[in-house]
Amino acid sequence: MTEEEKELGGESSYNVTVPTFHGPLDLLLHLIKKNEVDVYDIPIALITDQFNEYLDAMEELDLEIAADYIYMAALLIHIKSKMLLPRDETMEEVEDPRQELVDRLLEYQRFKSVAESFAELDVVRMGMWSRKATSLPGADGSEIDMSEVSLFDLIDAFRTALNRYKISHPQALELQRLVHKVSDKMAELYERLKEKSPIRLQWFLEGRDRNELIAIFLGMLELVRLGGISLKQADTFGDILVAKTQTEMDQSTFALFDNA
Amino acid sequence: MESNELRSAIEAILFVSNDPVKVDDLVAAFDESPETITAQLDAIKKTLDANLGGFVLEQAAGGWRLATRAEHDPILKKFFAKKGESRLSIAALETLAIVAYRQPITAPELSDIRGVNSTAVLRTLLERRMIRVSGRKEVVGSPFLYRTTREFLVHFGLNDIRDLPRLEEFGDLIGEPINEDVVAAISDHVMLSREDDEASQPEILRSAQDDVDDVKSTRDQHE
Amino acid sequence: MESNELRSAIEAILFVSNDPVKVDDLVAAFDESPETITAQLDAIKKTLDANLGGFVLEQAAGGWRLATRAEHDPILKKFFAKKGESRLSIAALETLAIVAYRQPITAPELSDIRGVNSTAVLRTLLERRMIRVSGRKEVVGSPFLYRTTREFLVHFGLNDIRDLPRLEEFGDLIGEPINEDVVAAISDHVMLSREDDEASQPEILRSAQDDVDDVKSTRDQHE
Repeated sequence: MTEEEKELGGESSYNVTVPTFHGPLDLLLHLIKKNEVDVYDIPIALITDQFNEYLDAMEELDLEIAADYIYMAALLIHIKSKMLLPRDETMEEVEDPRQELVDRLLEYQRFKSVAESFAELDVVRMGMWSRKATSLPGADGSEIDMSEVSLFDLIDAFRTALNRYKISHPQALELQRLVHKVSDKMAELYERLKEKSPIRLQWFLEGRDRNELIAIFLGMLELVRLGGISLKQADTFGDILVAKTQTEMDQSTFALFDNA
Repeated sequence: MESNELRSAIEAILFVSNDPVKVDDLVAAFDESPETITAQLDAIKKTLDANLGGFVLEQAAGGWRLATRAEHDPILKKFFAKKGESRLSIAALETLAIVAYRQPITAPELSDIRGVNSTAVLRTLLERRMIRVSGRKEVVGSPFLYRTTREFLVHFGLNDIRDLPRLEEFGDLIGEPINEDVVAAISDHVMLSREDDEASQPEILRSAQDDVDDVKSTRDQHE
Repeated sequence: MESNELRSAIEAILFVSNDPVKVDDLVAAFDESPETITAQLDAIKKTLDANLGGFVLEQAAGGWRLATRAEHDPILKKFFAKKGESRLSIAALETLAIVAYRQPITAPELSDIRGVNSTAVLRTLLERRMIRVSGRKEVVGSPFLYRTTREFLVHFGLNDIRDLPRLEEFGDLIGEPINEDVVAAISDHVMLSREDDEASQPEILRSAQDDVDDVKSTRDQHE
């Protein structure tokens, strides 16, 4: 699915009757507009109810409700409850609990307007063709203007190189995999921690070759995921400490991770 | 250099160049004043506009470039049997609008403004070369910072990112339609042909209407 | 189709196309007779010839194409040679990417990963000051070791080489996670950059110093 289809919950399928909003703010704007209420004085109870009705409708249709909507629903209920609290009349200028949401809505509304004008331009400008890229006089093959080369291009190039290497070196990959088994490294680290815990990661890694380090690294991640060990780093560039947790590991399961 | 010669040499450069050609670069290549160069560019533009020929000269991304007119899009698509790139989605346009005004901006900041996770949309925009990674922000997690590209300026016919109308000029009150002047200001250098006007306008209106209808039908179902 | 319209549509096609445009293809696209199409092409050619503008319409390889005139070759070479200094080939970019992620690296190691001899590309990158020599590897032949420069970091908006996108971040940016096996096979400290922090810190400081030295020695040579 494309990014848009995902966001719209699969708009390309037929007979879709659920309106497609581009997020909870979009839905809120719609409800405000539909009810013809003042954005600076949102009837929060009404809007909250309608917002939840929409989520219910989605649920009935078995559509996945994005976490962003649920978060907004919670926020609305929070604001609603704050509105119900008795106001302290002695204090002047009490901040309206809705203020932050209103600001966000207005900001989002502006960007939506910009997007609409972009949409019009997009249609028209897409129809204006430039000449197909030619190799320029004095250049060999396709070139990229350095000022436009970004990290995206750099890692894309790196990926291309890796993929080509993969295709031309199938055996090398096979060998690498055999030399250092993740399971062995998991077992080794775990045994070490049984003797002494915590240990400095740097100390455990010392003297290993690069490929072994990678196997250790992967094994370590698995152990963390399984809850058998924990990693701690006190400050940003400080030592990383590896410790055994209370959870006892069944070492016979380590072999499962070799073909991951 | 003699005026006619200068003019045809500039035309040759414009014709060959893949990117918008900067006045400064022409000034350096010909050793002429910026005024002389700009006058020639203006003259070329006027002639092309008057001829209603196959292409026009326009200013974009701080330079000048030749491009076909929008009305020839259908025949070009037919001839080159190309579907053309798909239009940017609403989500992508929203995201692009935010990056354009708030750059450099991180994905979390962006998702916060939109109220939805925007990672996938950012990737689409990166692929379309509308935005680029310009570094990392020095906060916890060092998220990437995004900026719009030159390609973005060219695509939307902007000469400079500062040419964007001030954000405050966009409809403040909810429900109020976008200020027509602002739209006009942005689309100023866009050559809208009659046919295009008629073709694209209703589409936008229609899709807005669809949305409203969609909502109605859901609410009907629900109630 | 009206004659003027037909003519400008043909111009648009000629403008966009890199390859010679065949009369037959135009006949098919416009549903006009070969005579009509040829007459239009002749008319376009005559006008361009009379104008002595930046380009002409010529017959080549069984079709028609717009091309610059030979007399403009020198100025085009001059203009784009200058621009060429700021351009990178795809091969150079790929090499730069490998150096960035696998530094320090030797030319033989690099050629091995890329599957092609990379000496020439390395030279280009040295000239562009994107990479530098940081010493020799203690193996047979003592080949030079290459590293990225501070200019490289500045260009990509990075403060430190460790700010390069990590492998797990590739998915967010290019939508395709990297196969770990491959990385295991070729990679040094990409995955280990975190743990390498301590080790690489002084190294990076040292490399900054090298950079300064490099600049000095280059300036000396120039003067």
